[in-house]
Amino acid sequence: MTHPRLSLSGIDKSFGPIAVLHGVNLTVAPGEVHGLVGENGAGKSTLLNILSGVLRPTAGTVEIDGQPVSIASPRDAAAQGIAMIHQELQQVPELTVAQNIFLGASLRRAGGLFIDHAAQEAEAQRLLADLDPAIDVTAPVKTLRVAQRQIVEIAKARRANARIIAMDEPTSSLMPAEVDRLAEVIRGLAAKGVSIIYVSHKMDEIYRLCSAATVMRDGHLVGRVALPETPVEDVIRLMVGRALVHATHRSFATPRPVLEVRGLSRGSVVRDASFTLHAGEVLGIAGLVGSGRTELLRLIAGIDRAESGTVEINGTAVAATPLARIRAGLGLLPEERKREGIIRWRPVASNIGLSSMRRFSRAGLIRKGALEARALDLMREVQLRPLDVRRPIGNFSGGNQQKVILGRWLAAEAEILLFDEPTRGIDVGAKAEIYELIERLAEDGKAIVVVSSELPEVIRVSDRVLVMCEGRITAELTAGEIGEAAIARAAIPAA
Amino acid sequence: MMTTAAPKTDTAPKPASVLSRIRFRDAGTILGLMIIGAIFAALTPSFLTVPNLINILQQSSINACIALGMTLVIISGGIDLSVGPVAAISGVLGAAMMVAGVPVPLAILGAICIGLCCGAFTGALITWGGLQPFIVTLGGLSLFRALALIYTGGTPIFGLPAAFRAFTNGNLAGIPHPVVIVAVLAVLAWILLNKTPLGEYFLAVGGNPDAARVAGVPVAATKFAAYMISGAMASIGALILIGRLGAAEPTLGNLWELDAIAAAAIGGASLSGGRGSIFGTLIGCIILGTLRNGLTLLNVQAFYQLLATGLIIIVAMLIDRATSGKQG
Amino acid sequence: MMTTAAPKTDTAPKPASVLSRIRFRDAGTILGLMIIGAIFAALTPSFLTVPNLINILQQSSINACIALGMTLVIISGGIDLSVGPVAAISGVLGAAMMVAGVPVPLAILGAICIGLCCGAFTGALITWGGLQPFIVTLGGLSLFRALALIYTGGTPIFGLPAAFRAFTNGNLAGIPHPVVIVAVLAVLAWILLNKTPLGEYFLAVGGNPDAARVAGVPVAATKFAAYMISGAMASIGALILIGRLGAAEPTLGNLWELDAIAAAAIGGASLSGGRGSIFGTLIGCIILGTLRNGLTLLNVQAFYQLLATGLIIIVAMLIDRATSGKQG
Amino acid sequence: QDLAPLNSDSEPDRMDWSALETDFGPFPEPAAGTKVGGVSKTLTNEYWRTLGEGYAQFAKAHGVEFVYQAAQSEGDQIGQLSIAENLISQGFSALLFSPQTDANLVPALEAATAAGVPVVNVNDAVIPQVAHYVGNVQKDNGVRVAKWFIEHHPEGGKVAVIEGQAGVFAAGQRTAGFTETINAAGNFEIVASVPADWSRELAFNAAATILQQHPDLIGFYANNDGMALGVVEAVKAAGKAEQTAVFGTDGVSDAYAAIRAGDLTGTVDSFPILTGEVGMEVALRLMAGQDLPRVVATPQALITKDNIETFATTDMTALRAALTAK
Ligand SMILES: Nc1ncnc2c1ncn2[C@@H]1O[C@H](COP(=O)(O)OP(=O)(O)OP(=O)(O)O)[C@@H](O)[C@H]1O
Ligand SMILES: Nc1ncnc2c1ncn2[C@@H]1O[C@H](COP(=O)(O)OP(=O)(O)OP(=O)(O)O)[C@@H](O)[C@H]1O
Ligand SMILES: [Mg+2]
Ligand SMILES: [Mg+2]
Repeated sequence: MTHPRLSLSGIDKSFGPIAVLHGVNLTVAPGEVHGLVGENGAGKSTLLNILSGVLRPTAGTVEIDGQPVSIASPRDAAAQGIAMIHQELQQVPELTVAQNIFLGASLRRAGGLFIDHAAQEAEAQRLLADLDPAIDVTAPVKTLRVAQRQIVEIAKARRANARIIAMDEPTSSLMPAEVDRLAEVIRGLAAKGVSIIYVSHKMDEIYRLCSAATVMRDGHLVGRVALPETPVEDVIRLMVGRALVHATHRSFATPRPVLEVRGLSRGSVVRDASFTLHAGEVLGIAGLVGSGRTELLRLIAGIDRAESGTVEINGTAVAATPLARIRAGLGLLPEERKREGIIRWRPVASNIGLSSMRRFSRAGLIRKGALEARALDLMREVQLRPLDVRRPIGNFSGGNQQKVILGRWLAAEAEILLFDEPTRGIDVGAKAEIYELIERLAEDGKAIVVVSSELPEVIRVSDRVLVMCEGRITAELTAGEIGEAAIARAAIPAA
Repeated sequence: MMTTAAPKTDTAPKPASVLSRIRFRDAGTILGLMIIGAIFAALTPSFLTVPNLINILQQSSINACIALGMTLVIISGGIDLSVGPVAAISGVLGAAMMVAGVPVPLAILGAICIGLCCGAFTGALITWGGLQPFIVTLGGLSLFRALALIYTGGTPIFGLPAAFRAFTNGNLAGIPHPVVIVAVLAVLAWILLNKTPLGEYFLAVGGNPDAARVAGVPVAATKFAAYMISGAMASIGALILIGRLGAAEPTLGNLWELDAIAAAAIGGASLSGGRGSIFGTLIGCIILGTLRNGLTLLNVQAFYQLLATGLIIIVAMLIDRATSGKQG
Repeated sequence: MMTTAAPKTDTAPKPASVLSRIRFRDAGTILGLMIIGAIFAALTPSFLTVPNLINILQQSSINACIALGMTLVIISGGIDLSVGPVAAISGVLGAAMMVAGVPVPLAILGAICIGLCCGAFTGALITWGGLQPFIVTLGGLSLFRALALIYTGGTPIFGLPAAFRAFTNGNLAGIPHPVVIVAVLAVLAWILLNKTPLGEYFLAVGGNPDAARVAGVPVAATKFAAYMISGAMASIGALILIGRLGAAEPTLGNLWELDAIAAAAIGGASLSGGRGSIFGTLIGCIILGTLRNGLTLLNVQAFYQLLATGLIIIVAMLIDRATSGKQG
Repeated sequence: QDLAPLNSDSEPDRMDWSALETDFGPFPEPAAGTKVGGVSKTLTNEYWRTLGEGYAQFAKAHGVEFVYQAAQSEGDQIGQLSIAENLISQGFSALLFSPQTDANLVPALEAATAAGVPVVNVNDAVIPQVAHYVGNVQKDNGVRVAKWFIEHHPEGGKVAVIEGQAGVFAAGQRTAGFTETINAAGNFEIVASVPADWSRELAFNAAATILQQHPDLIGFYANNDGMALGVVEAVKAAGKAEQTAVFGTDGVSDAYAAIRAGDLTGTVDSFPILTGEVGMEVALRLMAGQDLPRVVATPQALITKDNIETFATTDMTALRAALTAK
């Protein structure tokens, strides 16, 4: 009688000739919060996409409460009480928050003929109340920032009254306070008997929320661990097949200024931002969601036009276009990689070479061989999985796509790197690699800005930290002053 | 057709921000219409008379009918190049039924069914066949035209029942029936798009098909519905036309697709899907109708009419873009 | 035109996986061509003769010329409906120059410059004006046609220099010059698309314009270049045509855009941008040319030719889709 | 040898169709197995289909194999050229071309000439280099309608022209003929001359607009019958059937029906079946080595209620008699 709520067994999945899941099993009890961890490309999203009907398995069975079920489409999944928060936000930009939350399951009136917009908006407001009441449920989703959009996704999953909710990195762009609120929501759901599968690269969240976790590696199930009994080192060893050594921060900052930002402003989003970045320096920018960090980076990169202010690179003012700024040695790793990072039909090598076509061409022709060789080197360094630079980037997992975009700027030999949430969606193993990489880049004399919503990350990588609040830089913390408390103090707006 | 403005402004219980955004969006199109209208009014006194304005509405009504269906297809992320030939085949077969003595209402239904079937054919190839809408409907453009030509042998069908003709040429309080019919259809389309789940599905499927699929929206059925509606609208357009002309030609509807797409685009529909407005499309149709009417009134020579048409399409888009600000 | 197959297979230092994918993709189109060819060969003995095959290539060459430019525009995420009228205006002005005694090479350059200018006009409205390509080039369709008609007063320009005509009607080892010219252009287009930064930019801008911008791709200049190239290709197509006809008519180029788009789509270009193949487009052109040729040889009546054209466009897309697997 | 560019309306080396037999003797029966190809403008227009019937009728009567092909749509210039080229490669003994434009069939004409295949340009657009042309004088079309107005409305008045596709030879010539003649009369005013692209719908709309603006209009001249029938509907809808005369061009069957019904005032019939017969006859006489003049003019007549029964006959002998009787 004690059937698990959900049982996946022997799940295989291939994309054409490429097998990505090999006989994966997963069981979740009613009311359990179950972690699903693994490196980038381990197959977590693929497994959850099978559960939610987005993909169909090549082999394997799904049972709910002991009953075999067939899930051929997202509708089937919804009918079985399965909801999912997707890693890549799945929203319709032109529709309102309320419409997005109720998309595919709208509230009706007039005998089901019409959508009851008023009721949907009221209900959406209620669903968002304990997550982020500031979100305007009648605003088109495209006007929201990433973090808010992610919260909308969470509200959407809650709306469904599901028995099983799969969350694929729901907190990747959330701030700690929001993560706390989400944790409350998850505990509340679990208490009502909802089973939750929770994918995250943030081990602290996994330990905080989950009673057990399934560990995957390269499409295989490598273990199921009880939490919090199993030490985190053991889980990581299962994930990456080796132990991670913890490194401490090293500084390579020099006094040579390379980037001078003076009085940069755009509406109320960024107000009078000024700072200087030096060669070899890693400058962290912390702040709450919506504090304007992304926008500041976009202004510096020339993607959006500043209303006032100047950007000087190596002492000369540079025109406000992405191209001019890139030529001057700047590179931006965008926050939303699917929308602003990847060209999904193009192979990895093309994606890497896109910003340095000049470097890789001679007499007007691209030297494909050189480009691919360089791409292969770079990708070996960041451990792209699978290490195939000729495959379209769209076929890689989210984390691996991030590595490719990183590679783009390495190939372009940018002197100034602007990282917007560089490890968003990147697994612990790769994260450590990226921190090392940042350090190595700094050692090479590159100047680096890291925007991150993960305070430990900011603290780990930065020589100096700027804190933003409501579009202004409210604090500058140098070596000795950097700490969670100090950052939080400057990040929270004065009442 | 102007009547459709009403629902947009008074029934929408939407918040100020969204509402003002929509109004603002359509304002650009209306401004374009007003500028064109003002120019013609200044150039020829006969332009700004009630009979002529009714004339413009009447002459825009068929394009409006087609453009309404086209707008839904475009919003859902597709395009329908086959509307003209679909109109031709349903018009021809509808006329043949009437001439053969089928009661008029039945023949009308029959014609609309044929439009639905054509839409179902292209729709099925696009949704379940997974082909690109542009190319499928381009194929349909030849295919349906050929069927209409083969069926009639190339000759028009004359002798439509007087009752049918009297209806399409009739008036309701001075407003020609075609205008009334299209106004009713526009209100229905507006309700469909803005108030019903299907309308939301159109927007979702056109705006982000992946997200729509993941949310459980029946993507295939939604697109399919858009092409069916477009087919039905094409046949209604054909019925209006054959009623007015008294003959059904297998060549009717030539280039209708371009006019309808132009109207939708002038009215703010994005050809990449997800955006579009019924009201804007109607204004777009009236702009095109006004243009043709004004140029005829001014007796502009053929070559210069062509020139003016090209220029004004572009200028209308520029005005629209300048006023609406955001990306095209 | 077949010669362009060579670079694809032997110069590409690409890895097995990508190459096989591309080959696989084009294989569907080639299969479609072979099926059509086999059917005609079985039905009429005169089809599979060397003169007739050369005839097909010759007849496909102008469409291929236009379709090459169109493919680049489509890959970069746009569409160019104005190719026919651009061809008309550059053909007419080129002819006028020749007739006025401008040396032939200079007149050819002049005509190509006019094509470039037209492309620059639509390109600028699309990139810097931020308008939708479909509607801008639809406006251009009327505009450029009107200019060609106004310039000529509607009458063709006769009396092209004999040297020019002799060149376009000449042969190289039995292959008509137009075929040779288009083959050379196809090789250039292939190199441009697959070997140069601009080609990479076309693919990037069409695949994801936002990402391309962030990556520092000159998005506007890239799109602009695509329309310029399309304009230039249209004028080359026009030059080939007027050389063959011995006259430049302001109405030339009618409906060229549809054939070119159909060829590109049959050849695997995605009308949503980011994907397309030069080789595939050439095969697409040959399929359309073969179709016309075979149906004429079989003495199929015009209406049934139209029917066959519509059907075969759809069937070619279905075959292509069945063999290439992935979404259209 | 290089021929001077042909102007079919003014070429001095011409004869009337009716003189063929008297000048060149009885028709020489062609050899068995003679194959003639016809390339039409479009089959979507009754005029061109009927012309083809004329060809076929004459060919059949004399045991000639005949193939009639057409472009898929009007305006498909390259498509028509391909068709013509494909026919040449199939080895026809003679070809009858009705080109889309003045130039689009030039390469086919050259190829045929090089292969020694006689080509006859039948009607409408005129290939300047062509050695033989059969057809009517396009300009005369408009002239005849203008003369009707001058005769029936000596007091003058407002008239309007509905033109065909901009840039098409026949449309321009017909309009010019009408405009020049009626302007010469002095007391008429052409209040509108606008294009409707051969479309019944556009003609309807244009006529409605013009009537709105000029309620005292006394007549329309449309460049073809399809457009004229659209105009008729607009005139009826405006309640001006009594006051406003409507003329078309071509003489298709629907136009005859409309004239009989009193809806259409008249049409300029250019007798497509007869034209087809004459075209085929000229081609076959050329094959027989006869040295015909460059232009063989075919008849046309303004058909109104008064003379309709004379010309409404499918019996070609009767029609020939009626036309030569004049
Ligand atoms: N459409 C596809 N075609 C081919 N391979 C694919 C496709 N989609 C995903 N893959 C491969 O499947 C594997 C698993 O990807 P998945 O997205 O499930 O990983 P993940 O565990 O969610 O990683 P991440 O933590 O980076 O999100 C990866 O190696 C990826 O390259
Ligand atoms: N498309 C938009 N339309 C309107 N306002 C926007 C838009 N994008 C961002 N904003 C506003 O800009 C401000 C700063 O947003 P930004 O994304 O730069 O912040 P952030 O600190 O990077 O937050 P996040 O963690 O969400 O990336 C926010 O207050 C937001 O309201
Ligand atoms: Mg994932
Ligand atoms: Mg951000």
